Amino acid sequence: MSVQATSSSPSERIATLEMRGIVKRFPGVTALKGVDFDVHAGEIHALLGENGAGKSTLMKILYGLYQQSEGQVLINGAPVHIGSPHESTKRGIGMIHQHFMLVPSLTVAENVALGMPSGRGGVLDLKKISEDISQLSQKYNLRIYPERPVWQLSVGEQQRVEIIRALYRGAALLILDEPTAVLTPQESDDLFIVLKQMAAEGHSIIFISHKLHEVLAISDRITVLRDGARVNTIPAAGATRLTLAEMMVGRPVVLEYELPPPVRGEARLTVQGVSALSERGDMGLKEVSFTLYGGEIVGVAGVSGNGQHELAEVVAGMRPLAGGTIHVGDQPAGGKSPAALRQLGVSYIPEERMIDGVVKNFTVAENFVLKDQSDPPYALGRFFLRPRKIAEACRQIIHDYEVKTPGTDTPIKNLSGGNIQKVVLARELAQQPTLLIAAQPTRGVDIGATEYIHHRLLEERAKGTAILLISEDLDEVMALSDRIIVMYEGRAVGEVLRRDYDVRTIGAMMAGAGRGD
Amino acid sequence: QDDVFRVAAVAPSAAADLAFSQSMFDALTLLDEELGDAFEFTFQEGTFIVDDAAVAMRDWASSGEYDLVIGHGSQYGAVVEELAAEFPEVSFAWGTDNNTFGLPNVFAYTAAAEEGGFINGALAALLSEAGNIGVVGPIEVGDAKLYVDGFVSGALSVNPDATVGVNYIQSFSDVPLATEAAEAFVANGADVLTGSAQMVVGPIAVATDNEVLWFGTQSSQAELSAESGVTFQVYRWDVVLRDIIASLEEGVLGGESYVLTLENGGLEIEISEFSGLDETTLAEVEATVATLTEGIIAGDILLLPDMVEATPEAGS
Amino acid sequence: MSISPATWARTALNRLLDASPLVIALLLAFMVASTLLLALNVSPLEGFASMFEGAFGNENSTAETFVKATPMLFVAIGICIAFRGGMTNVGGEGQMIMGAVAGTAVALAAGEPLGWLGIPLAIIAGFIAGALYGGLAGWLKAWFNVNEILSTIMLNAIAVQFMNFMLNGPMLDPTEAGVNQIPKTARILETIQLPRLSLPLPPGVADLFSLQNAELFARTRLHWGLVIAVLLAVVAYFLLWRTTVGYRIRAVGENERASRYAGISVRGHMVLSMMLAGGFAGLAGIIQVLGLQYRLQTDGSATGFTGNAGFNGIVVALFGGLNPLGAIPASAFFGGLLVGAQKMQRDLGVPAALITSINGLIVIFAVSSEYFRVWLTRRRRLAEAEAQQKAASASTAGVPS
Amino acid sequence: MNIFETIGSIVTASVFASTLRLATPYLFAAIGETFAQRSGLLNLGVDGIMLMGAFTGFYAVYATGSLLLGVLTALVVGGLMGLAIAFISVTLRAKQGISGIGLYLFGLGLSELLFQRLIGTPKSIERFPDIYIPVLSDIEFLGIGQIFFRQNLLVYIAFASVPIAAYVLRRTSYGLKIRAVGQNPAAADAMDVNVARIRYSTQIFGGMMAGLAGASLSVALLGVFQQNLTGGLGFIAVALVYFGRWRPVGVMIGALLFSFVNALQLQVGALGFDVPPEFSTMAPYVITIIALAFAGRQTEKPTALTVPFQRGE
Ligand SMILES: Nc1ncnc2c1ncn2[C@@H]1O[C@H](COP(=O)(O)OP(=O)(O)OP(=O)(O)O)[C@@H](O)[C@H]1O
Ligand SMILES: Nc1ncnc2c1ncn2[C@@H]1O[C@H](COP(=O)(O)OP(=O)(O)OP(=O)(O)O)[C@@H](O)[C@H]1O
Ligand SMILES: [Mg+2]
Ligand SMILES: [Mg+2]
Repeated sequence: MSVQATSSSPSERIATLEMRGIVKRFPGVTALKGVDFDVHAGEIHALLGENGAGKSTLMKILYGLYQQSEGQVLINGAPVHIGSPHESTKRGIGMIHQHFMLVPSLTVAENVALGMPSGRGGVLDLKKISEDISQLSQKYNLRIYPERPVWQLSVGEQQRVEIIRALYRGAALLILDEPTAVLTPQESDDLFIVLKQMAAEGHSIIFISHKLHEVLAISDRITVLRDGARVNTIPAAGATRLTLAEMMVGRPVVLEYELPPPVRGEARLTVQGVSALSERGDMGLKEVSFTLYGGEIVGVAGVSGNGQHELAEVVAGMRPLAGGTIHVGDQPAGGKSPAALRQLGVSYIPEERMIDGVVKNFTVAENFVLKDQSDPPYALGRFFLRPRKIAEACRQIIHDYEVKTPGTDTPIKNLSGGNIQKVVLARELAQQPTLLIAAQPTRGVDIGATEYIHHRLLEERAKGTAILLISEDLDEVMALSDRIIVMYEGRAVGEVLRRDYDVRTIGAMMAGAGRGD
Repeated sequence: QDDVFRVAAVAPSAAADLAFSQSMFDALTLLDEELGDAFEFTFQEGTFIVDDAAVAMRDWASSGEYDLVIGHGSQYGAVVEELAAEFPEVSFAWGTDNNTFGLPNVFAYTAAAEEGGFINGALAALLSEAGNIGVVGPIEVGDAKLYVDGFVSGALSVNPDATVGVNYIQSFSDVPLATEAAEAFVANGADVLTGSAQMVVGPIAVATDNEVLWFGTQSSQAELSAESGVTFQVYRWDVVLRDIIASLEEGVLGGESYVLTLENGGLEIEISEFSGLDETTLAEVEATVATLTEGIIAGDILLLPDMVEATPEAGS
Repeated sequence: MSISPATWARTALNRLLDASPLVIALLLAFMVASTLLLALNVSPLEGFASMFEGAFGNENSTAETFVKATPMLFVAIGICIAFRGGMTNVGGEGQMIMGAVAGTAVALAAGEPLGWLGIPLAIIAGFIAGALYGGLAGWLKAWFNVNEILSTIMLNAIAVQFMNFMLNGPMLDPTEAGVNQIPKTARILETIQLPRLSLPLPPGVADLFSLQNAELFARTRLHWGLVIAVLLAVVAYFLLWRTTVGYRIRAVGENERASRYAGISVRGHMVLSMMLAGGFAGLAGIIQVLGLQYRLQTDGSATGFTGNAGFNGIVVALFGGLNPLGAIPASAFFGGLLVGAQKMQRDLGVPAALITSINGLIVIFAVSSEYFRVWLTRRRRLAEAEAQQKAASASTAGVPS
Repeated sequence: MNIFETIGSIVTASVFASTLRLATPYLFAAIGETFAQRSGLLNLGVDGIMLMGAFTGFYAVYATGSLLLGVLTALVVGGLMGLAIAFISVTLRAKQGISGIGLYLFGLGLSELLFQRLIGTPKSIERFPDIYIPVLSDIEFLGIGQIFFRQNLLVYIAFASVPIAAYVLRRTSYGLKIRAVGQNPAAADAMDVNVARIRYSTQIFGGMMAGLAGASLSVALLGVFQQNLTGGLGFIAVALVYFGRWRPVGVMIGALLFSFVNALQLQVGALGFDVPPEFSTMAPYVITIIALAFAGRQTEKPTALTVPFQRGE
């Protein structure tokens, strides 16, 4: 549905779109080395590739955010110049970005209204927009409250806003850069229904994802990029996860894990009736209780915004405790600062790595010692830094964890998300934790790196570390955990043992069906 | 050396500030006009940063080109003290102060601002119908304080029951604040205003607008204050400068301290030619100025009784 | 690995290219200034010659440039630290004043018996007072969320009145009581004054440059404050990049949440960075008294004492790239600009106002030139990327894919 | 005199009237700066623009006798300076704090230079007359008539601009764009908002308002010009934007509070109470800080403030 009045149907506006020989150079890097790509009306075309392969860059060129250094874009056979999002929007191209393009202090409705001509001269007609949003959200089953400010929304909810906004703008061609990274299986399925519906209506869809089964499930064709160049474009029918993964990485990849039976140690984390406030001020986490033992991985599953985020933060000392008790080992740990928890052997991989996990303008080495820069051997007498020792240790982890970086003194923001995550993981594991809280450890990370991170987590488990794995990726949770706690509306609504794992029952519990069990 | 007498001076505010700096600039200009080729002067204005004045004066002193280096502002005292010791062959003058630091090459000059202050105050009390007078001062020091103290004393000598409000606004330059200070006086019933320092341009406008009387000091503000201006105490530094030049020609480089007074003609009471007063009142003003001047010169008048040290009580 | 001459030459050329926009910007600023000068019937050539003469033309003017630079450098060091800690310290003026008031009080109280010991005591007092005053703004920010730009602007005004009160009352020079002169303290004892600074020259050099004295800067106001400031700039650099405290300050400044997550006390380090900033400004204040003015005096305004150093220090710090070491040349440049401008006024009768506005132009043009520097660097790196890619594709051209 | 009478004699209607007058230049400058900051631009050069506005406005009135022309001149000059700083901050992406200080020095110097060359010595002009609003200005009750309805035109305009500014920011699509550009310019850009154009517009507006603030001093309130007439008032205006937490009404409250304490201390001075003048002079600053320390914490700080925007790369 398009709220904006468009005279022609989507398939007339963009029947075919072609990108020819696209080269994009950044200072110091060539991100795209002559890529050909095309999509036509009614098609869902997936774009695959490891982190840094150039997927986002290619799409940003299409959306007018970047200008290609060489190459051509053709719409319906005619070369076009797309100098800005304004021009792409005019031509009917919409994009949902990998990093959300929302203004946190504005409401959902205001975010949607932004940049749209207003019906009443210069004055905003938010009421009408809210109504339209409600209509859209009902039609596509994307639950959202138009009056909520965006900063109060969970990541998943923000994603919904992005989707709704693109729908509202009535794009003929929709680019989705990793739209499902933060969605539950059900939510993803719902989205796929929307996308298929749109394709049937004559829209063109370009879909980027690291989740191979999704790609296989919904796309018509698949293009794989590696290192800035196109490897191939193939029809989805007939492709398999393994062949795709191999095309992307350039070598065979393991996608499923054997979990040896857990060697249960002592209780490492005891959470009793814990509650906490969420950003928007309501009780986001309600009286959750569970115990986590050494040598096991407990997964926390749930639709984004159902309290997992609050749970991770409250246990990690990043959020005030509103009720209940927390013990780490036999030490009371509720309301303790992150520094005090560190003394108790707690490590934390935060969900928002760029906000909580690293200081983006610091170098890789500096980020590596974010927690223990004042301890030996990195400091002399707790006061003088020893840069050489730090660099040495950092080089070691770069080697051990296969971090792709020009050096230890590169600003960490210049690394891809997957590599940043490896640095965070290395830092946390270097603490030799007895309890590890891992929140969304592989969000937006490519297959190669995901595989690596999973491996590391399993190694920790084998060492006897207790791991709380919080993830919105149900596949991941099921692949790694010994038990799964399912969260719904801030409560732990059920616990499922590994032998009882079943996507549909867990999915149903995540959607609220587990209530009152 | 040639016969040209060269003077260099620093002053804190603009040469045309209608107040302190202008009084020196006018004096130098007057001498320049009088002495023609035999006199030259350099004037660095706006040097409210004392260190900048120090640089300037050191530059002049070390160049050896100037017969006299003037630091026109009491904040420059420390600089003069140091430089004069370092450059004994150069003559310095500074004010307003009477301290020559015991150095043979320093002249000090000041103004007995309380004299004109007393006259202005007496006139103010005489002309105020409400017996309510407002004074806007900068900070409570130097010739501003002397002027204000003299003014209060003069006013009370004429009308002991008068309300004389004094507000030091803690700034020489904050025109908006000075303006509101004046407005506050008017709002509280004052029908005569006075003030000192360059920010008085604000209060003057208030006086004009509210048709209350204005008395000024340091320079003539007759044109600016138009009909509201009555009398102005004008500093005639040329009187001091003439004396200093004479000393220098005799080879005396300093050690003397000068005071501008009504007696030596360094202070003049100018009656505004634009004042809107009727003829009888104007005549009365002229007469009062004459008698008081005479009295002060004769030493018959106690200018600053101790009691004015404290701010007078509010009209309760 | 040794560096080939070609690489070296290219690096040197690149450095030059990087500097060129700044040079061009300054030239542009001077061109605009020339137009203004011409409008006032002053020959621009003569004007700028006089300006340079006033800044670095001789021993004395060079010394004055450094004298002017010293307090700005102190303040700028503090500004660098605060900025790195995520705090915008516009309170240099007030902190300077507080440092000067406290330090002078100690210097006066120390008096005869303590001898030269009064110097370190006064300096420490100045640092502490400045630090407390800066820390106050930090505390208001950390615990009450009061924006530090706002609070420091307000605290400046408060400090001025506090100084006026002290100098009119408790600290008034006893010999001045009742004399009604400008508010000032007594002169500090000679034993407590920072010595003047001069450099002995090797024999013959003085003659070569026809200097008056065998010691450079002998008859000038240059004092040891400059040396202290430069040393402390190095110390501050070391503190920021080589110590754990500096690391934590920078981490808090860059990312509060990540710092909290890493166990760093965010509030504590906010206050600490403001305390250090205030402390350095306090040093600027007390050093002005001990090294230059020998007494604290004011005309009732902040500038009357600080000479705007608390404010100019911000510009110096930003010009120095928010790096204490960069602040050293930046302070000399600005010192020269300010001192040279005064000379132009004296020699050519150029109004002080014109000079103020020219200084403004120079600041504007110089910061704007950063754009062209970034542009140049970017273009160069793009060219490199292109060359690399071409080379890579050439080498794989023969291989069938 | 009992305590109530004392308070009554101090807190008079004229104090409130004076409060409104004192607040006027702050309001103009701070409302303009609020727009600029909301879009992500910090202009520390407000005081420089105010000085140029004050002088040029004054000069236009002095030369032509037309008050309207004075105000228009100040608006144009302020707008041009806003344009200049926008070019520097938006197009050249220069460091904003420092370029603002440059602009301040430029305005400070140039206004004084022009004053010296064109006028020379302080002169006064006919200033904006107080407008007595019929009927309302006669209200005796609590001095309401005197306080609110006997002010000059610019005072009325300044206070009227507050709700208008609030409305524009909150309820119009232009305001929405401003807020978006100041919070997340990349998002705004992706949504087809021209970040540069919005920032230029707010900065030009900010400049015009600063120019008007200057004119409100020289043409409306004081009727004179002098070098550095504003005495750093523009910096306080910038501080008030932070005080008001980027909301026009908050800014107004800050301006009123600051001006009220100032008016009060002048009144205390006028009545001759024995308070050390240093302490009464520092009062407005102390109270502003304390008020903010105890004010609510919710803030809409534009997160992109001082961060230049460059698409993508
Ligand atoms: N703004 C930029 N400046 C410099 N280099 C960049 C920039 N953006 C991207 N690159 C370079 O382009 C390459 C491709 O990046 P891109 O974001 O397109 O990867 P991607 O395929 O989207 O990866 P991911 O799976 O992580 O999203 C990166 O390796 C990086 O080196
Ligand atoms: N300013 C920059 N300079 C150099 N490279 C950059 C810059 N900004 C981004 N990049 C590069 O762009 C690539 C993609 O950046 P982006 O922020 O999209 O990473 P990401 O999507 O979080 O990575 P991942 O998909 O692994 O999570 C990264 O590989 C990074 O190297
Ligand atoms: Mg990407
Ligand atoms: Mg990614």
